[in-house]
Amino acid sequence: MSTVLTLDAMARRVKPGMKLALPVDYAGVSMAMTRPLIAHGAGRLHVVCLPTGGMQPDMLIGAGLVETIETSAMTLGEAGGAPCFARAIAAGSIRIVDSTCPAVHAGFLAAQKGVPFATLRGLIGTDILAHRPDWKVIDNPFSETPDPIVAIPAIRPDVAIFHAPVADRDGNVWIGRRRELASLAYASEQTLVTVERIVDESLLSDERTAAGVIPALYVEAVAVAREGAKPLGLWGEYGPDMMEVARYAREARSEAGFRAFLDGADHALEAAR
Amino acid sequence: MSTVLTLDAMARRVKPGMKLALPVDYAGVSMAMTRPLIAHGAGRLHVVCLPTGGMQPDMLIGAGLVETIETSAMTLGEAGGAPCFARAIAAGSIRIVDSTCPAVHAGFLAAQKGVPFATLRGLIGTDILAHRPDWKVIDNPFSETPDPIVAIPAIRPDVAIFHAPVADRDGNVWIGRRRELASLAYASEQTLVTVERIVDESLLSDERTAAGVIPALYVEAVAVAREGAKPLGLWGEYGPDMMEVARYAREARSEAGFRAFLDGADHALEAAR
Amino acid sequence: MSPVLPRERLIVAIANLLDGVRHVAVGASSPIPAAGAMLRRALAEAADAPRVRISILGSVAHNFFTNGSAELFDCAGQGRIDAFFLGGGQIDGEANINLVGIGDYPQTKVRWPGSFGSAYLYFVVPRVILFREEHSPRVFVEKVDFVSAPGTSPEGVHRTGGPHALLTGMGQFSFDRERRRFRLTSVHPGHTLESIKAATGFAFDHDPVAAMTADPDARVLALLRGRVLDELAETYPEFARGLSAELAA
Amino acid sequence: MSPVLPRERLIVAIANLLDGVRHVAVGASSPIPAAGAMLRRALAEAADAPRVRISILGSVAHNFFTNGSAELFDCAGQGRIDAFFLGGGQIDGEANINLVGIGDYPQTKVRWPGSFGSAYLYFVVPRVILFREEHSPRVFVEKVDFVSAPGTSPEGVHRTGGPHALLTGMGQFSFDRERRRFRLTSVHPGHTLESIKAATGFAFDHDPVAAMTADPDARVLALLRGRVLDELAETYPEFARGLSAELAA
Repeated sequence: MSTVLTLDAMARRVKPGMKLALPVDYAGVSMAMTRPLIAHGAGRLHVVCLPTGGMQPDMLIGAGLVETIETSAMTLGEAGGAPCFARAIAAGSIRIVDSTCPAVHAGFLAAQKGVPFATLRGLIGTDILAHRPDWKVIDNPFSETPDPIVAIPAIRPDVAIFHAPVADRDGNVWIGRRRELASLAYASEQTLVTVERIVDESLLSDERTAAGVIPALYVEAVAVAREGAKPLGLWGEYGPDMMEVARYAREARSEAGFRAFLDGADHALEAAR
Repeated sequence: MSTVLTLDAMARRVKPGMKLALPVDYAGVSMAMTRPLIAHGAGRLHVVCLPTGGMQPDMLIGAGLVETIETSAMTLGEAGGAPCFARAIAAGSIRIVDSTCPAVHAGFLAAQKGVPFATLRGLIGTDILAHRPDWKVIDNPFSETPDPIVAIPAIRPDVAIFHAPVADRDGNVWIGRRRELASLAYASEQTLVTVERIVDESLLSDERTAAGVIPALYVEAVAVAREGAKPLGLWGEYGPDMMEVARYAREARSEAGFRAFLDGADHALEAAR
Repeated sequence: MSPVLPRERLIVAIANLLDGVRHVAVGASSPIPAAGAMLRRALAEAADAPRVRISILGSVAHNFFTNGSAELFDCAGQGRIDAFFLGGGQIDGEANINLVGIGDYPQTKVRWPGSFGSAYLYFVVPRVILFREEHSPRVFVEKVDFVSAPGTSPEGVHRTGGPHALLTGMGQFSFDRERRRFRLTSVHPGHTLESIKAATGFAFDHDPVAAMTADPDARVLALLRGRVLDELAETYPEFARGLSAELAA
Repeated sequence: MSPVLPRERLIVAIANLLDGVRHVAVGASSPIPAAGAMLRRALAEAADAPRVRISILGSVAHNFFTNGSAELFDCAGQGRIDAFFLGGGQIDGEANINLVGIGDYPQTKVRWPGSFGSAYLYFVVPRVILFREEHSPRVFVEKVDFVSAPGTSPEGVHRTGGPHALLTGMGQFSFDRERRRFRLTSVHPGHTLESIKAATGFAFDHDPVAAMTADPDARVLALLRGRVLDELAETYPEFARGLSAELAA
């Protein structure tokens, strides 16, 4: 049985210095948690994006909460580059740990499987590998000739946060075919999920929905947040509001603009209450 | 677009000496393919069970088609031990490659990921490991102290065969939460699937069903076989006929009894036509 | 109230061994361990303790997994399973278990199904309860013919789990991982230290006078015969019917 | 029929480069590669050749994956993806690509999004088509500032994939993996060997007189402007509208 929390209470589960895992923009980002996380203010975060990051980690960077960002890309998609991220890189105020998508997946998979590392082809000869002292090149023990292969250590986040369409009263969460959300949950110590709605009937009682469910076993807490992924989209529910993302991309280009955008978000929030 | 075949045509895809992957009894065994496989007679098979084997591999052993059986167990569940398997072990007429469930999963996962091996905790000090020269104990490169861990090479079957409730005209197959069937398909060169029925609407068009679908990309051919898992069960469709499994367990205890059971199966088949 | 049945005693013993677990997994066709887990869950609820989660392999009502048969092992590797049950065709004095067969491998005289997940779960589940009702010298041997899973591991081998206790139809043992020996902790009514020694192929530690297995108190027995028996009937109808009939007799 | 548009030429060039593939994956926001793949599929159907499967990342209609964003990479690792497209903020003469930034890493002067899956896919997809419309010395450099993915690998490094061709707004190149050099294979109308040389920061091989990119034949153009444009409109409505408007102009 997972706990049902308010967004603010959920944000308080995040402590300074934690490793925080977030999903890619199209998979179900809990944008509703962004503002509460910033208000709560737990900093020095190590944010790891599965496998790329967008608006939410960019805003956390803009708010100064992120010490390290581990990702295979930071982008606002068609709206362009991630402005706070770019500013932080230029200023040298953030540690960037560049990866490649399947390496992030491999790290989460190793955690899921309870093994210290997973291996991945590719990577050899890249500057990504050159800047990853935490990765090791080992020799494939099954090859008769030397065969170097990269070993990626398990990624075990303290907390994962994402948004999904629906949960039930037991805390089971329906993620459909967005299996990366299951990876987040399997690998993370705590998984916090916002949902559009909570239903009374168990999502495991019908084999059709059960196929797309993360069991409550992996879900620490659930909070309801209608349209909780907006302005990003939620598959099967609503598309992204690209105008709003573009407005963010534009306004957040400067520190002051970012602050003004945040204040605007505050006002919008107030207005909605 | 996968091809729709008859059971006999599907059986002919299996060639002597192939590595054939089969699922555990409760996950969706294509029992309908057992008789056609025996009639086709491709032998010297290396059968690998994900992760344990039951009635179908036992019958293939009884029919003399299996050279090697790689599995973490052979059992008829409540009906007892697998009789043809036990007889073949006692006679030394089969090569048994004993494994443990998560090691079989690890081998399939390595193939899915396109890596030469996956690692697994446990196993050290077991006689399973002692009899697996194809496994290697390597040192965890991320540990500061010696930390042995077993490396399991990828399992890449030539062909996988299983039974599922439904396929669509494109060859997408619904497996629900029986994700081991997806592992079979990802890892195998060819995947042959029997189904209860073929539907007209794409299983990918509704996100609810899509969550439990193996895409046609991995499915070589589909054949319709009503009640194709019987006497084993098919989740959400019908339970196992334990009386019939028990009858098999009893009759197949001798070579002659097994042959008589097969003949009976022939007659039942004739009668049904 | 009718007297305590031997199988009820085993169920209560298991519930006691599971005190404090958050998530216990039970293999297929294991009604007594499942009943013990259900009783533990009922006791936890009655005491307002944290909820006990039970995963019964092969059950529909108790299947919380959605990622195929690999998920149990993943879950154990993540440290999300606190207790599991293992049996064995042979179990020896160092808690090694054999699920493969008797005689020279691979052409064993007797062949059992195989090791299933034991060669992994025994290493990573903190509280593995060895459970075998039959207590005889053919089961409890000096040395197993084949090690499906070892009772202990040398230093340096990753091992977060292992044997917590051995429960049989005759008594209950604890296991000392350092000394690699079982210790008899209680003898079930109807048995004696001597009869247990005679039925056990390995040496074990024990007090000069072995304690008797205590009777469960009335509250526990009532829970078991009420709610737990009802819950059990959903997953193991035949076993539940048998137990009810025995109680009525 | 209206004259061939530059972007149509690129689409046709891509369709030609995809001849014989069974499964091509296309990144998000890549309308020209997607159109090329769709044209290849239409051509294969017209020729009764084996079906061409197209996976467009981020598309709903062209998403055949059901295992999350890892599935593309798994699929590539299984050898089930024959062709993929990569671009690059910088591409150098040895086909190294840079998707990370300009200047000293990590505090680069210019920072691009990052390497995405390139550091893997470039190694395992047999036919990687480098596609970058902008053909300028700031893109095509002597040596990239950061290697997101290398054009070639030393012997002994597992590599089943790599650069198959480089297509730009000015021309098309093949790549010789042994010699680690591009060779100009054709110049698009409106450009010359000299203008390409001036716009390219690295040396490349070429014939004394460079061939011009041939015009697509009428049948191909009709397929592109008919069926392919319709299909494209589902996934890239804006791009399709733009192309239609240009054709109508």
